[in-house]
Amino acid sequence: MPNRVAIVGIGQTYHKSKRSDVNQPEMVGEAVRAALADAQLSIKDIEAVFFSNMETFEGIYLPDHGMAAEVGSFGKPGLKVCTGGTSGGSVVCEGFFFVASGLYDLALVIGFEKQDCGDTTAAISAAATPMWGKGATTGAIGEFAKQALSYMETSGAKEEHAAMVRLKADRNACRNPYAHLKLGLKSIDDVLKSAYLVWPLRILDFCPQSCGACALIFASEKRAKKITKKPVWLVDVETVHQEPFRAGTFGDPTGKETYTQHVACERLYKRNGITKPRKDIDMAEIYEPSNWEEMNLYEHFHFCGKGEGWKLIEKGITEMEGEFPVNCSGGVLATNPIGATPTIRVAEAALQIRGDAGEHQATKDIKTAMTSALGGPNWTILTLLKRSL
Amino acid sequence: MGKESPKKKAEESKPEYIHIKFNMPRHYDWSTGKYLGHFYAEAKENKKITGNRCPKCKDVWIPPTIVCPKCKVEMGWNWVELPQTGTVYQYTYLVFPLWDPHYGQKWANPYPSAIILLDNGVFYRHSLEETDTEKLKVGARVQAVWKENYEERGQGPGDILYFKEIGKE
Amino acid sequence: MATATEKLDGMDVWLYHGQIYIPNTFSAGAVGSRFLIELRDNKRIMGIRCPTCNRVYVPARSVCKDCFGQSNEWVEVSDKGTLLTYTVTHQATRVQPMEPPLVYGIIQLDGADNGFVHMLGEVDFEQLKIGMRVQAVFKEKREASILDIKYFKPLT
Amino acid sequence: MTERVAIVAVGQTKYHPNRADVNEEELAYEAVKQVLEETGLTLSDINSAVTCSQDFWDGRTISNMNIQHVVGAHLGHEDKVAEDGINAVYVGMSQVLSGHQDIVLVLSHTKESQAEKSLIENAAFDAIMMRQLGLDFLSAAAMQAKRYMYKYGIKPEQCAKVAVKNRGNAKNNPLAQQPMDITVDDVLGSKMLSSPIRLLDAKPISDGACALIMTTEKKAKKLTKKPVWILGASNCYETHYLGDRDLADCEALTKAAMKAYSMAGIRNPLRQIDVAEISEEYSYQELLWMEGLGFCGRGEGGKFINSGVTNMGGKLPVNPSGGILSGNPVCVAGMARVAEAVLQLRDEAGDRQVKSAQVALAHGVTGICGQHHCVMILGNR
Repeated sequence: MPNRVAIVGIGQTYHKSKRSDVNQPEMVGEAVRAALADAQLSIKDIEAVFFSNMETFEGIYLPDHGMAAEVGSFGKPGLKVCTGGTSGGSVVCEGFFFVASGLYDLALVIGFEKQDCGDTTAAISAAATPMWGKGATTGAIGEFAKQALSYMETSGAKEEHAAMVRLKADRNACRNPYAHLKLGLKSIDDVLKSAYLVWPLRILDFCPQSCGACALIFASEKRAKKITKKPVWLVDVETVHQEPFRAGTFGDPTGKETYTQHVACERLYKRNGITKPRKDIDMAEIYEPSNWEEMNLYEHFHFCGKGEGWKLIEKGITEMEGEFPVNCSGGVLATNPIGATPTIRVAEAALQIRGDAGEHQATKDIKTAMTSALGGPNWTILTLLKRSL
Repeated sequence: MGKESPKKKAEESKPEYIHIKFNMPRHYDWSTGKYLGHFYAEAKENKKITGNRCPKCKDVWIPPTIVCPKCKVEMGWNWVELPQTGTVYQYTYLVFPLWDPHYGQKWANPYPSAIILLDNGVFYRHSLEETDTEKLKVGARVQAVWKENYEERGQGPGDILYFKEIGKE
Repeated sequence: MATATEKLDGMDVWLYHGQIYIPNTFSAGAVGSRFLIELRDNKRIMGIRCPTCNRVYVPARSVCKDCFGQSNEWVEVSDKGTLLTYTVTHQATRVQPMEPPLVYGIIQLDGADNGFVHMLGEVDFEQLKIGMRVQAVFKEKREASILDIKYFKPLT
Repeated sequence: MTERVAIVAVGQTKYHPNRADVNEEELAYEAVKQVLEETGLTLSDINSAVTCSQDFWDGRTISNMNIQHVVGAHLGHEDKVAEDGINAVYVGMSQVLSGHQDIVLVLSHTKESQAEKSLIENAAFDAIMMRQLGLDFLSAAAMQAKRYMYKYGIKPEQCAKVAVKNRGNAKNNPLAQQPMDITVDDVLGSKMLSSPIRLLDAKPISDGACALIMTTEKKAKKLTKKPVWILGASNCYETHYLGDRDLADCEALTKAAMKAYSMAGIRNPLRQIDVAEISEEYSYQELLWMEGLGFCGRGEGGKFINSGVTNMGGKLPVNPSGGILSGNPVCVAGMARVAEAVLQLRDEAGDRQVKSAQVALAHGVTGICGQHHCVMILGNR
């Protein structure tokens, strides 16, 4: 029997487009100290440290080595993963496996990205190999533009619906002390006024680039119960990678391909006896790089039927006060330190389950939550969290 | 710091902060390998677009690959010449120039990037000749335009300049 | 940079001579900035004392590696020190600030409990030895970087 | 550990100074194909793939996109570990032990020849306090060598003996890149790179890939007659700023080793371990790592090599394969140590076989002057 794994400490930095007051290791240290304070543990208690970061975004090779003192990994076991946008989810999986295996009882899991060091859009363009079509790339933005276009055509969603997604994200972000973009948007027109980035994607349709870090402390069942009265159980994880779609990266306009989101959530739901996701799960923190993608993901994860994602937002179902809250934190649209982004999803979902999200706590009682990570050519990592086993 | 981290304390007083810059391109000698190399050879020598076919699902992969990602079996050396005409399936274009790490400069490819459904049903990504964004349309019939100078070819997909609308001069 | 492809002899394989070029700007942070500003403005080398273990670390940093404690007790250390180790590098690389042969060293500055990583100059290679006394030479034109110290030279 | 983890197949490419003829996927598949053939598995049988390479060396962001199809990761699980490949094996071990995955394919691959080593290595140094000095792993290692030799009176001849021994052992390894018949004088007469490290004290630029398959005890018995068990493993970080470290020591290695030993029930490593494959990017490191691993006392690395214990036929042959000095690329190097240990324990190491080896140690290192160590103990019983 594998050990059960609980989240017993949660910490993050505030998120911003520039952090000149700290270097990269110091910034990550802030999140680690916050997580230790949350769990009322000392760094000496931590047995192993796992990192997630996309080193080419900052231009720092082996960045985990450079922060051994600042995050307290000096003299401890650990390692770093690097799997693109999903890195922050892969590191949650590593922490999960290492604790579930019994190799460690208390592990620190860290995602971080200090994007003011480099040019992330440029680094994402370097994901295309120049041997195969140089200059044809437009970074992730271009790919999400294509995805938006195809979603618009196939579902009947309008630009107004995308704007509603941003309004929800912004309202939630304004109540989250850690969120990056807090725009105070009032109306759909405020969103539709923003300029096109890559047609049909507007600036406000897309996520920002943030500096920030998120740290989680994972404990085995035995230890967790001694550390906290409110452990959040990390029940299951699922990683699904895929080869790029033939006719798109994040969307398949042909309707013939298999989405990793489908495969991942179907595997996760089946293993955990989830038959009606919107009822069996109380809320979700999903990785939505664009307004359009959020509606799309509602459908992929079977929160609604195909072509109905925009109806959920229109009816307010995924609002903080709604029947099925999604991204009470403000989500990726508000905050996006890439290597930490999926880790923050897990952190925010855990806060909701503990009831510790403060101003951005969902109205309904959250007992079960799902988080998603998105990266690479539409890769997915899901985690399932619960208040009780 | 710790619990106080949301209070942007350190930044309120605005002291002088130092930044250190590094501006050095990293050079690479990437190899096409045998499979993509065959594509390069056919493009340069014969102005042909080639992919390889999976022995199991019979799908054509382009860029060619050593293992069929879907069937997870070896592809073998089964080459297929692809048609050079097709239909614009999707397109997008850059409004703002972006930093291109391979060129090392900020630029916006003037040619819109497109997914083209070749006439045998295989998708191919390339750029379009048409730069007037008003005239771009899904469904346009296009054909490949090659670099005519043999010496300039040898760039793989770059041996095709762009796809232009059929019948347009 | 012009990119080029090159066909390998005797096989249909091409080499693509390319690059990844993304300029980077790294923030020194509050502590690192003050350290560099002291080099630039006052030619002073600053360390920080850990309140728990009482050790002085240079360059100044915000966290003690052993105690995980945070400190703000700034200490000026000497520009003179003792060589702990060194190497004479003969291999030229694009990242070196000077032409090789080039001497790197770790110097324990007087008043510090750890070593300071830098270069050595004005030195006869034969004369180099662990334990020798050296002193920092500052550049005339300083711009708040670790290279504001030109190198360390032997103390005679 | 209640459950045991088995390695059921290993594969390596021949290591080569420049595999311009293949791209990453083709190189990786050369190794993957070997382990599939050996076990009779297909890529569809793989539950989880753990890969290891670095975006910096591959020259591509999210570079696991290069190889995900050759590890069967389409609509499956894949993780890319950004340390030396032995840590990918460690991740695979955790996955199997967790009960969540049962057939794990581990792959590491790098083409060092395609990139600029010093530029990449320089990017690992603290950007504010060290990077501008133009340091790379060679110049930093040279300072470590100098300090180590000074503190303990290690002689250049003793370091050179490592280079002679390992390159000599490489003659028995058909996969080795740089087998050589050399003498201590040849090493000491070779070109000075960064004092005291000379050309023959350093590892060459190398391209290659390594793959293995690991699984549960139950499945292992169906896949092979000769499973090799992971008896213990751990890794450990050193601190970063070079001046903060006593470079003549390697505390992190000792910590990693102690944890691995205690898991494996090893109290006296020299007596209980039959063969060691360790990561010596420079000749002095084999002596220093021997101390860190507890095979000899602090400062006794020089005497230890003089005694002949680590030669083929000695009490503890170290790097029968020829080690990293004989040519292994970054990321692959430590994982190749695991693969070699497995071959030894399966009695399949050919001319480099250590007689009746039952317990083997594999060691991998990542970063500047051994900033991250991983130790793994393997056994065939």
